[in-house]
Amino acid sequence: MSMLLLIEQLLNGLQSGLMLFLMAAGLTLVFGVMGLINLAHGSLYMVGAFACAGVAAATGSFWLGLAASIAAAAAAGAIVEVAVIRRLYARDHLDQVLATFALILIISEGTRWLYGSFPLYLNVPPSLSGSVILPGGIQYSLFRLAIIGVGLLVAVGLFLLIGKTRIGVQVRAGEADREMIAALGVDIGRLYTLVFALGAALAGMAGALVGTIQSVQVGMGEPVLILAFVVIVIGGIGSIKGALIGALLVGLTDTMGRVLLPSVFDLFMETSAATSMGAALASMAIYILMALVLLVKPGGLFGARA
Amino acid sequence: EPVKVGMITTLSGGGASLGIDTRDGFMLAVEEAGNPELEVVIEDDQQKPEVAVQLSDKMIQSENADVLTGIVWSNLAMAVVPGATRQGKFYLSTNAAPSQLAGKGCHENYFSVSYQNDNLHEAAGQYATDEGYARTFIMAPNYPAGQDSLSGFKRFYEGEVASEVYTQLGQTDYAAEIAQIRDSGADALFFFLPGGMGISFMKQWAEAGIDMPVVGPAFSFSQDILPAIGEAAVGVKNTAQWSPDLDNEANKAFVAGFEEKYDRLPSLYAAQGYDTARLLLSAMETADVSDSDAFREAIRAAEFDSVRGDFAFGPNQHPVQDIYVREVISEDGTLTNRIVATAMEDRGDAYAEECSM
Amino acid sequence: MLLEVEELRASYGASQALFGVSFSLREGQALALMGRNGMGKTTTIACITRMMAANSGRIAFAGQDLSRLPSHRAARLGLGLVPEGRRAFSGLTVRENLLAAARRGEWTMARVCTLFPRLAERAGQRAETLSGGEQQMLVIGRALMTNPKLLILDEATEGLAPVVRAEIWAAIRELKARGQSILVVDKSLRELATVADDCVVLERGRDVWHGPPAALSGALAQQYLGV
Amino acid sequence: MAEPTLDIRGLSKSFGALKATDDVSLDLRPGEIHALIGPNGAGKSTLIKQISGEIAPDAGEIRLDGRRLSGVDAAGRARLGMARSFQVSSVASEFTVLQNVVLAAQGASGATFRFFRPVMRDTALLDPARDCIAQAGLMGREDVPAAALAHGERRKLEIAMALALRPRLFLLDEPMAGMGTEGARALGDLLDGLRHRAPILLVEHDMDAVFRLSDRISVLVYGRIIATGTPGEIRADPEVQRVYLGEEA
Amino acid sequence: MNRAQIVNAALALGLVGFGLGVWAMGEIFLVTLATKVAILAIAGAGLNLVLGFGGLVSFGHSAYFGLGGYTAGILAHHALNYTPMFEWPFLFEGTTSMPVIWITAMIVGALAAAMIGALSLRTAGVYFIMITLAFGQMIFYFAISWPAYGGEDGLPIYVRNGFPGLNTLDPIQFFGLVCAVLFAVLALIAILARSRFGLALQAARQNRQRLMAVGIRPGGVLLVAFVISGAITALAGALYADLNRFVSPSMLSWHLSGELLVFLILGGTGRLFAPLAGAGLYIALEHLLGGVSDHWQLFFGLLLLAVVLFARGGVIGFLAEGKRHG
Ligand SMILES: Nc1ncnc2c1ncn2[C@@H]1O[C@H](COP(=O)(O)OP(=O)(O)OP(=O)(O)O)[C@@H](O)[C@H]1O
Ligand SMILES: Nc1ncnc2c1ncn2[C@@H]1O[C@H](COP(=O)(O)OP(=O)(O)OP(=O)(O)O)[C@@H](O)[C@H]1O
Ligand SMILES: CC(C)C[C@H](N)C(=O)O
Ligand SMILES: [Mg+2]
Ligand SMILES: [Mg+2]
Repeated sequence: MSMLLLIEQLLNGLQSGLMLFLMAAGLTLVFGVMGLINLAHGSLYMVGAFACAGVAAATGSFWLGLAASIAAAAAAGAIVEVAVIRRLYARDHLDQVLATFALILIISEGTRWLYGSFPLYLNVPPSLSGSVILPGGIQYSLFRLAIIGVGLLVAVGLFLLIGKTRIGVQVRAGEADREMIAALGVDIGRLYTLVFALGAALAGMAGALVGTIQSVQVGMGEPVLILAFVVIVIGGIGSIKGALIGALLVGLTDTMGRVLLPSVFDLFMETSAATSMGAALASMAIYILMALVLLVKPGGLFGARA
Repeated sequence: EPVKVGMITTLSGGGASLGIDTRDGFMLAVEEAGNPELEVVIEDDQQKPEVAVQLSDKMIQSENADVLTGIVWSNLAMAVVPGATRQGKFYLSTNAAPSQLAGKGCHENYFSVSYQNDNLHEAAGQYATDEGYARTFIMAPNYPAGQDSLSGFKRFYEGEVASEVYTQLGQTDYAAEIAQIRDSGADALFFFLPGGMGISFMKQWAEAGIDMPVVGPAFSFSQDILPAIGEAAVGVKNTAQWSPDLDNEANKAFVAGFEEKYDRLPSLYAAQGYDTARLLLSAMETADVSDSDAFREAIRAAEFDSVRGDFAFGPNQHPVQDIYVREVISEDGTLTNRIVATAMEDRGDAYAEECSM
Repeated sequence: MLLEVEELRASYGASQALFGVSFSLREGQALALMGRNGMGKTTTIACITRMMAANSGRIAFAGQDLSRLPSHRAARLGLGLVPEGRRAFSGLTVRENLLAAARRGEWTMARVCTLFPRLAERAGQRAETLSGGEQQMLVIGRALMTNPKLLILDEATEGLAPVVRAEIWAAIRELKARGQSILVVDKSLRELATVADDCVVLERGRDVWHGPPAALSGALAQQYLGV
Repeated sequence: MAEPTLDIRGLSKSFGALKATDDVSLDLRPGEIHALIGPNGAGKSTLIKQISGEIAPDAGEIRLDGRRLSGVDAAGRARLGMARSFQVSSVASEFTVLQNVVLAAQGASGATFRFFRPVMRDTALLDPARDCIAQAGLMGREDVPAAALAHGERRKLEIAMALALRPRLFLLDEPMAGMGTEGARALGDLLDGLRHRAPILLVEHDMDAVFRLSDRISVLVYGRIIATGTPGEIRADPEVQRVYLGEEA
Repeated sequence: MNRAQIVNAALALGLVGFGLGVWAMGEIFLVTLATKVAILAIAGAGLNLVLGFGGLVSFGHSAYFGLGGYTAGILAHHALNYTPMFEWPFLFEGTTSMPVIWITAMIVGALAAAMIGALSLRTAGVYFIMITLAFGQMIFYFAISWPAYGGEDGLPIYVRNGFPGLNTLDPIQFFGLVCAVLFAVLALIAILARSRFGLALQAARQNRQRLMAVGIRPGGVLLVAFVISGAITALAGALYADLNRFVSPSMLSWHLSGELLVFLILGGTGRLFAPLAGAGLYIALEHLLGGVSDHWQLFFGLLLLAVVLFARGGVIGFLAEGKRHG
């Protein structure tokens, strides 16, 4: 493999990692910081993608669509939090699993009712379409570069919000002892609604961005949800830095595994078998990575607690 | 005596659009015929093999269905068909036609009305040879149908395979593969990525701006997903045994009827569903379902006007038919397919010899 | 009256813990809530801070009826709680624990740190790794950061070294002297006598005795507290 | 002098830059109550945790009846006869009082992998468990779930569980905290009699109890032992008065 | 009998009575459906041992279910196709005998659980959930891409395996057999839960530190429970393979692990009969709603949501306690 191709693949891994980060960041906020297992996070991602597709189709503007995706997902998040999630903080994690599983069914089937079963589409906005030539002569998609940028910005923003601001501190205090922080006069209920909506907005934005490169369809959220869980567990639950590092690790492992493993097997096997063996192992790669990380560091790379 | 049909197809989840088209095509023919003797029960298999098996039990045990049909996916068909045919039921495939059921596992009560799974890939291989592509990059998901597709392509492709890549089933980001294709120095690309995978790939492919001819089986360019791929699909060649512009009376009536009833263009799956229903109706004209042998003969005779023109069954009860090359075009803003060439004529399949029927 | 509690009844599921508790507390007063283990002191406090819903009875604070308010609203009226069992926010540093509770007023982080210099030393350490006594200082500081009208201390000196306990009692006395209203639960009669203006003794979920600490000695103390 | 039951030599443990235990040597002899006092954060609980095996020391050694304990985990040490109570009550909160104590008795019996006989009908466990509950002053509360106990009662449950372990020695981390004067006194009486069954290492801030019960007292400050002696000696030690006792001396 | 016991008895009788009733009415498909409920309840019971009693949320129990299924599928495949499975050290041609298949499946499940458990138990809480998921996914992807036994297409068993003295092809006989296994498994778990081992297991859920301090290593207790759990779930997998006469990687997918969890929560985690109540309700709703509307999943979701929000402690908790509790 040429050096140039290798670098391009590394960029691809980086980009897919940052895309995962957008999803994982919201999840780690809700899961790690608020202590809630939200399986419906993938549905909020889907809501964002559909809102973007719907508005972009109606207005012809991708940017309006993107704004709509953030607004719609945040609104959906806030509604879900007030109507359902709020009653679950004090409950067992398992009740949260069941309730948010129910939400997946409701949101997915509701979306299908509204939009039908056929996939929708989004086009890359003209200002970001096509590729640029990077230093060293690598040709790379502008839109994917933009995703890398957005991902990094969100990472910094969240890190500051949660780690450095008083709101962030109060939210984390709420995770440790919700009853106590309320007894100190903090309206933890409203705060949680806001954080939940923020997490949802990030998921919605991720959905719109990913929907633009891929496709917008019911059920698109579930595979990403599992990957996002993998990411935050590798990074250590509740840690924004962990989510970022975890996302990059997963993105790179997945991309490089797919690219490199078949050629590795090719060295000592017949080509056809090697490619399918390599591909098989590549699909296991991120789970092997996760298992290894947890065996060495049972609380994830940057986990505060187990 | 009335005939009861149990249709098991995918109506929910990510693959729902295929099942919905299958059902709608089938039901269009049923309604056009208005035959009160034909009763249809439809159930959703959720694209899960175990659900499909349970539904087939239900169709057979509770509904007393005579004929089963509708399954889209090969793995579901493998779970259902052998059991159903052994219990003396007929199975008419509207889509999935895995090689096992065409070769050693063929059965007198099993008919594929669509194709044998490899056919479209073989035709793509043949077309690539005809076009003189010297080095083709070939790619499919890593599962049995994917592996079959690449071997099907290679069976009729005489050029060199630049590289053979298996992707993950359900994968949606193809940046890494696209980089490999760009780097491979191939002069053409063949890929089989059904459903959402194909949409994602084609959009990313168009963004990458690589100038390379693309061939594939019709699955990724069928009417149900063309709008989602968008303009990126225009110009792509794909192989199929049917196309909306096929010039015969039955097809014209079908396309017009479908558009009128459902307000959208029919896809390949709709056409296959329609043909299956019409085949069944034609058999009902000449035989009674309670006489299995006569009914089987009536189906085998295939006395109906297929939307693909000529239609006949080979020895293993899979079609012998022409396979065309279609090109995706944009017609007044609507994307659709148009036939540009015939890749293979009267093609049967590679497994018929293994069938001992 | 700053705080008025009338005929408070409360239960945990099917088992009733309070069977009618009444008392009141004036602005600037220090009131001690006393009783043996399990008599309902903590439960009474939980009802006042609205962490637990009473079955019946009336709680008024600063002229407002608390019985419908959510816990954070009650707290904002000026209740500052040092809960039983400490309950520092684990995962947060000492500084963050204080910051989380902060509300405008004369108690600031700096002032809390002059009261408890140990907290300044440990400012960046996570609360769950503090020693027991350090945690206790932290949660008293945390309650003060809300600048409460009424400071509620539930066993605030449990597990403290004698010197520190003396310091904390000194601090409580100082707060009292400046007019801070205090509701305090503690086991040490001797120390309570130095701050409390009045005592209320609970027995099996009822208030059975009211009076000044000096009067609670000898046979009475033996009867109610076992000392 | 009798061979010490517990013998600690040169124990050290740091958390980052903080020396929580700094070259501590200490022993516990049969029949005695040895109190460990010191300011908050001096490292008393940290020391207990090293003895009980929850955290590993950086250096030094611990011997139980002459046997080195390095490499033995917390469960192993409990089997060897160390019973410990926790500074913050740590019980199985959904279990009843009786179930908690039976669990401890089961731990002492060593046979956990028995799959068929109902444990709550096993008199070999129930009888000693009831006995320990009575000694800890929790009679009549056997069937109350631990979560429904008041704070002080839960402290008593810790004691009952420690008793049920039939230990070689007790490690008690502030057993009287939260117990109330009356309860503390009753517990004191209990411990007083217990010392002859197994010696007690007692961490406690209740000076009345410490001076009343202890045979010896060690004072820990910033991870170091600054004095060991009889209650009279310690009470008179000016340094101990300054850093710990204050006016209580 | 207290209320919980009445509810349990009603559930057991309900299942058997339903099966016999629909059989008498000739509704063979409903017999199959009841059999499915019973099998999923066995799988759920396996999970309940570690989850309800031990507090370990395994999100990878599909691994044992699928391995059990594949054990049945592979053994039968070789026997039916007359292709020996291995010839060394002795010739083994596979088998179609259920008892042999069950024992093999349980051994396979137990071994897998021993390995996965030993590694996973080093983590706790949410990390445990995810590491069990990771192992489940690894096996899933392995099954998909390993062509020998069908890969993604799965492996058909053309004729249901046999049980001495029974005609397993007869739906009601198979149903009876499955019910017998289910009640045997539930009885076993009830006995385990009351034993010394059960006490330690339940203590491990509540407070591992305390268990250590009384001299019992939680790791060993939990691992043994995990192994028993894996064996039970694998047994269910073998039965499921025979029910469908088909195995496929979807038996190994995380969706199945999730469904098992949902059954337990729906039924009432930690209650002996939770898996039966949960699986029964789930399958019944799916079946009934599926017939009403194409968008049945929407209503299904709403119902599930109502159960979590208003019937705390699951269905059994709701029935047995007769009211909401805080
Ligand atoms: N969470 C609970 N569930 C059920 N019962 C409880 C709960 N908490 C306390 N109780 C019961 O309520 C009664 C009063 O308990 P409370 O904690 O108010 O007592 P207390 O006076 O604060 O005792 P202590 O001095 O031990 O702290 C006790 O009998 C106790 O067993
Ligand atoms: N895991 C840890 N990481 C960092 N510092 C720790 C950790 N555990 C304890 N410490 C520190 O070590 C010191 C000793 O703590 P320890 O709990 O042993 O005190 P103690 O003597 O028991 O105090 P108290 O009487 O208040 O309970 C304290 O300053 C504490 O903050
Ligand atoms: C729609 C088709 C691509 C389905 C394919 N024949 C399969 O077996 O899965
Ligand atoms: Mg109390
Ligand atoms: Mg301590």
